[in-house]
Amino acid sequence: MNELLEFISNNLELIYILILAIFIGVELIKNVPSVLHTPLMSGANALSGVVIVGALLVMLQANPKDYLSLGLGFVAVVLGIINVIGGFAVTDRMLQMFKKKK
Amino acid sequence: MNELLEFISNNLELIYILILAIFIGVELIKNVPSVLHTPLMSGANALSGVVIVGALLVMLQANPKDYLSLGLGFVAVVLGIINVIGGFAVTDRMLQMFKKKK
Amino acid sequence: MNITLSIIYLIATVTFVIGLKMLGHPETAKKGNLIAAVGMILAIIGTIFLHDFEVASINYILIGAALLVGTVVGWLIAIKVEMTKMPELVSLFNGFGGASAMLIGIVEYGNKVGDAMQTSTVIAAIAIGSITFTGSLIAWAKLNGSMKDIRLPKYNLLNNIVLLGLLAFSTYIVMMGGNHLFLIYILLFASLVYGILFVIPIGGADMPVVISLLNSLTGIAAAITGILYGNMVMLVGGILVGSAGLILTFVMCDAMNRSLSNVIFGAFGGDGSTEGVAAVGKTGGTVKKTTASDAAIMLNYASKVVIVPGYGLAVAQAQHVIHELELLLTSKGVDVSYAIHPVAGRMPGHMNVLLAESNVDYDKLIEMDDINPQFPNTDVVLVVGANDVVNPAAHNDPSSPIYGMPILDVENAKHIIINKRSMNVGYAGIQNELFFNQKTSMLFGDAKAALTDLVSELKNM
Amino acid sequence: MNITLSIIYLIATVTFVIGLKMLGHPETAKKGNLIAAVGMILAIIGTIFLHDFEVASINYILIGAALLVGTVVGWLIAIKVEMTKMPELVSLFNGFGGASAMLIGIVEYGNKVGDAMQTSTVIAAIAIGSITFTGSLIAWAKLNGSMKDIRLPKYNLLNNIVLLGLLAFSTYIVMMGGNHLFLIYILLFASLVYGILFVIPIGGADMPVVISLLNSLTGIAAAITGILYGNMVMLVGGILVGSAGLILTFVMCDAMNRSLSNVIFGAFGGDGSTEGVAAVGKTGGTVKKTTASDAAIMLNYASKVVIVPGYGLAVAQAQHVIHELELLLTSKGVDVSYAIHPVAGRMPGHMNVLLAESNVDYDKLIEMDDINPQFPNTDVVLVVGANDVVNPAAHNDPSSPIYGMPILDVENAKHIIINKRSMNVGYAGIQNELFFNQKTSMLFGDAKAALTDLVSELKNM
Amino acid sequence: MKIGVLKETKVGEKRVAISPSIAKKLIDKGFEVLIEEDAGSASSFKNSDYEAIGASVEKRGVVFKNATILIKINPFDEEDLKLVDKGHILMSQLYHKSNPKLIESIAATGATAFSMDAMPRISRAQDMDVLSSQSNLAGYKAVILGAYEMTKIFPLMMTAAGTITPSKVLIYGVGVAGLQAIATAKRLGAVVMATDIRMETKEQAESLGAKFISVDNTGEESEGGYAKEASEDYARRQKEAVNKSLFDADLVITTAMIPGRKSPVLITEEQVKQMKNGAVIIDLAAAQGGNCEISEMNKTVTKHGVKIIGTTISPESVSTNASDLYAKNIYNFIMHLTENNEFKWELDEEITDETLIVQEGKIRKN
Amino acid sequence: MKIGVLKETKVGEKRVAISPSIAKKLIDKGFEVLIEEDAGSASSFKNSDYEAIGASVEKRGVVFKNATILIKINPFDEEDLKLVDKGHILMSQLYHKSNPKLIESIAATGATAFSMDAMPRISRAQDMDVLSSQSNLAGYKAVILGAYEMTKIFPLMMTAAGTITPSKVLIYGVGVAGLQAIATAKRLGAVVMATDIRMETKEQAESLGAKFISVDNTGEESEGGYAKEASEDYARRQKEAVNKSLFDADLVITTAMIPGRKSPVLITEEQVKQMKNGAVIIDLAAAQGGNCEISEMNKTVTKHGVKIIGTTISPESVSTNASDLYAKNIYNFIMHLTENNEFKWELDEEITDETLIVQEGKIRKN
Ligand SMILES: NC(=O)c1ccc[n+]([C@@H]2O[C@H](COP(=O)([O-])OP(=O)(O)OC[C@H]3O[C@@H](n4cnc5c(N)ncnc54)[C@H](OP(=O)(O)O)[C@@H]3O)[C@@H](O)[C@H]2O)c1
Ligand SMILES: NC(=O)c1ccc[n+]([C@@H]2O[C@H](COP(=O)([O-])OP(=O)(O)OC[C@H]3O[C@@H](n4cnc5c(N)ncnc54)[C@H](OP(=O)(O)O)[C@@H]3O)[C@@H](O)[C@H]2O)c1
Ligand SMILES: NC(=O)c1ccc[n+]([C@@H]2O[C@H](COP(=O)([O-])OP(=O)(O)OC[C@H]3O[C@@H](n4cnc5c(N)ncnc54)[C@H](O)[C@@H]3O)[C@@H](O)[C@H]2O)c1
Ligand SMILES: NC(=O)c1ccc[n+]([C@@H]2O[C@H](COP(=O)([O-])OP(=O)(O)OC[C@H]3O[C@@H](n4cnc5c(N)ncnc54)[C@H](O)[C@@H]3O)[C@@H](O)[C@H]2O)c1
Repeated sequence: MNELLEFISNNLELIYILILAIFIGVELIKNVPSVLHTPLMSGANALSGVVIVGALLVMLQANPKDYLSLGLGFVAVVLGIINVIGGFAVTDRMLQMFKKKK
Repeated sequence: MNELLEFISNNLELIYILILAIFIGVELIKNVPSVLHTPLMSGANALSGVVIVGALLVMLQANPKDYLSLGLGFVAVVLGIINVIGGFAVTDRMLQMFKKKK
Repeated sequence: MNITLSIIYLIATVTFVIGLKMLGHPETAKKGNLIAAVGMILAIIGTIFLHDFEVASINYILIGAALLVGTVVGWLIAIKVEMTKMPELVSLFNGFGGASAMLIGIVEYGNKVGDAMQTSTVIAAIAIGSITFTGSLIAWAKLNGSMKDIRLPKYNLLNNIVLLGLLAFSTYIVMMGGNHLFLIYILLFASLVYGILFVIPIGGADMPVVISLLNSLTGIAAAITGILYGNMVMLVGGILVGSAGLILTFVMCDAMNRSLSNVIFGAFGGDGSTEGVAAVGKTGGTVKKTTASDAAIMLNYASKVVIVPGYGLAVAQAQHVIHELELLLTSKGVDVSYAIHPVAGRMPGHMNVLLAESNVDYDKLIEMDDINPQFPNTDVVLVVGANDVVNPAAHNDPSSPIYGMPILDVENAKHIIINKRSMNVGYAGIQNELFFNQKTSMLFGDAKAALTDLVSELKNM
Repeated sequence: MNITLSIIYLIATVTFVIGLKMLGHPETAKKGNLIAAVGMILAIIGTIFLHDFEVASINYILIGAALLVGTVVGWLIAIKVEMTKMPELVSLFNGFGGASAMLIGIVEYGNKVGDAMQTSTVIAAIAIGSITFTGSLIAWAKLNGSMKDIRLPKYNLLNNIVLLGLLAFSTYIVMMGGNHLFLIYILLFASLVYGILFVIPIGGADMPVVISLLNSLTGIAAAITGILYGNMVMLVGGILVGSAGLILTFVMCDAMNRSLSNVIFGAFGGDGSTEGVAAVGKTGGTVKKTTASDAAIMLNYASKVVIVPGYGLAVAQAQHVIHELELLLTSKGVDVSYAIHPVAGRMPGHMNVLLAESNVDYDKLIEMDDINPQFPNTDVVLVVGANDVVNPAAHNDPSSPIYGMPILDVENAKHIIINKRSMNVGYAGIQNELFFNQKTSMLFGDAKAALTDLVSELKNM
Repeated sequence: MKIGVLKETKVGEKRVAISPSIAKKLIDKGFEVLIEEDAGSASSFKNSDYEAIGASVEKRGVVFKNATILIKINPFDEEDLKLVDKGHILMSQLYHKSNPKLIESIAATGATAFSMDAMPRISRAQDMDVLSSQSNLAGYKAVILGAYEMTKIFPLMMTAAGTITPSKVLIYGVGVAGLQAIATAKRLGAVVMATDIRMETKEQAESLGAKFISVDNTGEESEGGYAKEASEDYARRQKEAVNKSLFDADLVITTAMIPGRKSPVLITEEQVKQMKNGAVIIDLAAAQGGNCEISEMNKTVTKHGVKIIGTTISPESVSTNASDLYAKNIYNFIMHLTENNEFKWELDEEITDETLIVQEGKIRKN
Repeated sequence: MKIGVLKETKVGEKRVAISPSIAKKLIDKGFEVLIEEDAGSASSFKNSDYEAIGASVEKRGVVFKNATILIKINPFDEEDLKLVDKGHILMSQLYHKSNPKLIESIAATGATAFSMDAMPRISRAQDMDVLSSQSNLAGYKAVILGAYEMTKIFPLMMTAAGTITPSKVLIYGVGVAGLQAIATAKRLGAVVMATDIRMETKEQAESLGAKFISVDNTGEESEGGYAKEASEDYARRQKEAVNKSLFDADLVITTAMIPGRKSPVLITEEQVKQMKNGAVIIDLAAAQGGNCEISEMNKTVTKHGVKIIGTTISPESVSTNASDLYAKNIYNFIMHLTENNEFKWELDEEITDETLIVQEGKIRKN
């Protein structure tokens, strides 16, 4: 408990950011027309690929001899970038159908 | 310029908070029906009375001999609390008209 | 800082966000206001008791006194004021908030000198606080009626010069560094003056927009003082108000079909102001426009609504939509009926044919003689494409060609919403004083389109 | 951290918020996606080049290789996949994101041991990452059709026990402190298993909801790794996805008129599942349900739509709404007509009376013999409350009482949407194979309500 | 004051000038009401209905003798005038412009006479305007009559035994009767077209679902809500514009009138020849010469395969409602002219001025 | 094969069994069509219309002599049968259940006869079902007739001269005719009420905007889409439920029939006495005895202030459409019975079986 309190008081701003981000996420999505649910899900999925930044940090920081870290990092980067690139591309394709008719 | 950059990098989280709060403010208000404009303005006005916290801090931290600070602080607190209490009360009265039918 | 206080501030911030959000919906607005108020009181109490520096008891006593005085005064004013005087009151309160920020800035200037960043923060607090202070007071006086609009040529230019001067001067103070209390007083004075200059030329009808803008500024001032103290609740709360207030300002301009710059600068020089000028009735009244969403709220919260259809309903072929509207309102517990004037439309029974087509229940159609006594306890009358049949000239104006014709006395209802496309006249070719009535709001547009909008607004409520 | 990188992250975060926001409106969605993508790429490039630690060139080469491989693979899959397979692809990608978080957690566990807070962060990343990984794979397989729903008794209980065990075990690891790689592998394994257990029993039709939920979890995993590195873009981006995904999940449940717990737990125990079970046709086909929004999209993006009204339209008194729908589609450039079967309804000319009441243009009503040749180039047929008149048994089944009756050959159209309240039979009392047709989607509900929903969905597009 | 209600004597007329409900209102206002025996029976009002509300049912002679105000729908005729004397105030439709002889006869009796059809077309006179109230019903009934006479049905019907195409109805003259005819035909599912010399009727016709056939009418004007006589040039242009619809029509209803003049001929025999076999024309203007060359008043002529019905009897045929409305108009008119049961009219007031044709034997208008 | 179309001889009948457009379709299929002179003239089909599409217009004797198939609408009568011989195939409505004598006469000629009114009520026979196609028009025209005969108008109308309340229309029997009557009356703005012994008609009536008066019908049943005779108990319950509406009605249309039997009496004279003065009853079941005690076939009886019209003439009065639909039914029937212009019927097929009453002089059904 104490540790938690300490963590909070050390990371107060982080917590504000957290809470505010949650509010924004909620506000942004709340009134979305249901036709957009799937593309939105897909877009959000691509965004969650931001985890790639972590994977990159793993690889950047890894000792070149630490094959395990490098290997796992490699896989993490591959998977992460697939998530990002594939995610945005698929979303884009889904949204083709919202092209206006002439 | 440098000072600004430094300030930013020192207060990065603050800036995130700032930006996120701006987004939230915008999102919250964007689609408000226009009958609510006045009460909303009034409510927001009450909220801006949060400046009272600063006024209280002035008074709390003031040297009891520092009559100027105490005096100005006193006025600031009075004005601030009028803003807060009056603001919320007036808003509440305005909102009377949205009472649900039985 | 005290961890409990941090958490209290956090909670207060959350209540602000939630409260503001709830204020945006008619059903939750009241509760939202309350929630934000609770958060605010928490923050105030927390600030007083949960700090970690020593405080002399005299300070406490003074704080107590200040709070007591302010609370009583604020409460009394808020409770006593007439409903119609509320907007100006908001402006007054807002000015007080600004003044508070200004005072804090003045006090803190001494403590923060040296650090350029902190100095600029203090200066911003003082400048913005002062501008909102005097600006709000002027707005209050204008709404009050105790001050008239003043329009001078080249005002625009003058004003901008003052503003630029203010900015330059502030930068200068920051650059200089060191303690220059005298300069600060000059800045203070200039800001107070600018606040006055800024609001004076703006038209009375535009005041709500200005108040909202000033309100947003107060929020920013609060946020700035928040930065000064590294105080999160002030920062986030202030920014929230700042951004929400700014957006609200734009939204309000939008609802009035004007741009913000038009509101602020349009007033100058006397040229750009025509578009906002409403038609003026014989008795000197002006026309009040309304929007679908406002009209929808009025209807939604009414107990009894009477619809008055006229020839325009037939022209627009809006019979199906009006029936939909009727059903929707009925399903929301509103008592809805149609008032059928004997000569509405262009042939005997025109409205009957029309409404029968959309299957409106015959029982809902009430004859003129039966409905007229019901208007005094009707909350809202919705007039759709009718004109002559609700023209009070038939009662009041012996020179009018319709003088002596019985009409639907919609004037007796509490609110009147009139939908037509323009201020054009009807069959009899005469203007209608009803449109200029205090109780009347005009919902301009083709009946079918306007009613469709109304229906979708209502569905969202 | 490098100040430029900080600012890049800040910008990326802003693009995420803006992108997500724009994704919420049909007109801006495409652009929003692009904006977010640009931000993401900025963040990636920034991360690689703007750090402040030394990196061996081998690492750079590996990073380049990994990015290249992943980009090519991701791009190709995304471009090649059939339109109908997209949702499962999203699930697959999501699984990859989860796996990435999991791997990062595993690598970092070693570095972060000791600090309880950090350990718990790592553990959370591993657990959540793994669950989303396997969960998404299962969802993918199910949508793929390569895995059937499995329903076991007491599954619910079992599942919850595993979850609780997982939580307890995680707490235990954190409490213990120190480096226990072995325990981490157990945790990893258990999480992977739980991901499988979690998704396996959920019905195929509910998969989109589950994917959205898993997506939200991936976001949270990303945020947690963000905390680990004190990396703002990961933190805010992840949280955004987490909260947006969660809300989206609820919204989707709402649109299906179900609660989340009903989706997740409803499937267990084999009792609450009847509602989801579709009727099975003679030929063994199953009924495909659709929602108003999906139907609306189909209609909106069709070039030619034929409406087939039947007795149900009259029962529901939905003539006005169907006319509104027709006008709306026409205004969107769709070519709409009505196919009138000679015995639709319960009296000769029943549909004519009905549609004349709502002022449908006579020219839009096409006789059976004239419309039948048009079905092959009709994109969507919307059957409203008709049954016998579109029953192919009239052609195919000599034992049927309607054998030999001419029908509307809607089967020849590209898509068929059928609105009725249930799987009940029509006048002739016989089941209709059309409902089980591959091309058919059933839009269940009272015609008036269903069409009203359709209209409002269409209006939002 | 005593009000006498006479039984209509015109052939085919079924209406009565005062219905029981209005008689009651008059009595409530303090008037005495005398009804000629059986005056209401063709409008389904029995003598007993009148007695029940306090009116007295009397023989013809008694009514003339006792009543001051005498009320009819159709013009007073020579038979009536024999019993009229100086003290009487007559109210009925007189068509004074086309009936100068009748007006002179009335003047000769020394009585006072109001003509209901001279009511000015102003907003506040609308509730006394019998032309409006009766034309309205005429428009409705003309369509019913047409539907009855036709060998086709109105609506589109797609049935197992084939599709019946909707009937095409063409309306000439979009006045009160024309508008109601449009509405009624449209309700029954016909495809309705309409034309009028006054361009402002386009919007009105369309507001009831008709297609309007516009004829460029530069040079033609209307006055006081009524149409003026059209030029020959206009007539030609009109034929060109309308012919296509006319030759395709299943039912044609003509209502074009110009007050106090012969109605314009809008359909010549030449045009009738080209119309569809089995078509029906209902000429509501027949009494004033007719809009169709062939039509004869109160006759059904079949020529060139077209049935042409000349009639004004339409309002009579819905006599119950028609009587009710006429009675209400009269009631409002009496209320307008009286104060506390006594006449108190101002000759410079428009309504009184326009309708008062003969004042105590003096002819005021012709 | 030669098809002969006879002119109807029944009084008041205006229809013709084959219209020009259908004659053309038959000719296109390879049949020859002979039309008796002037057969179509009352339905606005001229002889020249038939000739134009390739049919030959002949004198009566020639038609009988040359044609194999003879088509009529009304039953063949003694006059016709004199000219019929062994080789003829007759098609018309025969009402064989109520006409055993006629059937015997036909059998005596040795001819073959199909009865159109014996068509089974199954989905695939709908396009040959003349009862449906004609009842449908009857329902429409009954309302038009009612509107024509009434002294009131149908719709609610709020006018300067007062408000006209909507007419109340009550429909007995919600079969094909009843439904169309509901739809038509509703279109015209009446307040419509309806009742039927078959409970499934409630939803149908309501789908057209009528209020349904439910009578608890436990114990009553229907078969093959038709109603069975009702019990006395039901009749009593029905009266109780409906009386209030009946006594308030301005127009009553009765369509209740039970195939092959006398129609049930639904409105007694006692009830008529309590009806509104001026009300109208249209009894479409009059031919089978009538649903109203007072009604007489093809007569208008006015009794107790109520006008009671006994008629089946309604479809005839829209003869153009009625002929078209009848013709289409016959066409579909002939198509059903023939293959490459030759008869090829299977006696175990339901439609053929049910409609083939006399086969080469042998009576199959009665
Ligand atoms: N009932 C009868 O028998 C009869 C016969 C002849 C004359 N009149 C006369 O007609 C008048 C009837 O009165 P009323 O109040 O029904 O009509 P009105 O006085 O003619 O007014 C109709 C109003 O509807 C508006 N309008 C027209 N089209 C519209 C549309 N598409 N959407 C929205 N509004 C539309 C017009 O204003 P905007 O142009 O600004 O939209 C107009 O001012 C009376 O003066 C009566 O005496 C009646
Ligand atoms: N036209 C004529 O003259 C006539 C006369 C007599 C009989 N018929 C017969 O009637 C049939 C007509 O075919 P049809 O396709 O029009 O009708 P149908 O085959 O009777 O089917 C109507 C369908 O509408 C659905 N429905 C009922 N109420 C509804 C509501 N409120 N909202 C949505 N759907 C509703 C019903 O399914 P749910 O219950 O699942 O909603 C039903 O399956 C034919 O068999 C024809 O032979 C026609
Ligand atoms: N405001 C009022 O008090 C009031 C009351 C009643 C009627 N009105 C108005 O008065 C007008 C006349 O009504 P009415 O029905 O008694 O008119 P009407 O009976 O005199 O004529 C019927 C119609 O025929 C048209 N017509 C005349 N000559 C024509 C020609 N050559 N070709 C085509 N059309 C021709 C007229 O324009 C008119 O619309 C209407 O517009 C009506 O709305 C006003
Ligand atoms: N599917 C098909 O092929 C087809 C074709 C035509 C008609 N039909 C159906 O057959 C049914 C009968 O049609 P119809 O119009 O020829 O019937 P009908 O003319 O024999 O009778 C008319 C109506 O009177 C009702 N009736 C009988 N006795 C009554 C009583 N005592 N009180 C009240 N009502 C009574 C009947 O129920 C029927 O609805 C209808 O439901 C119709 O839809 C089906």
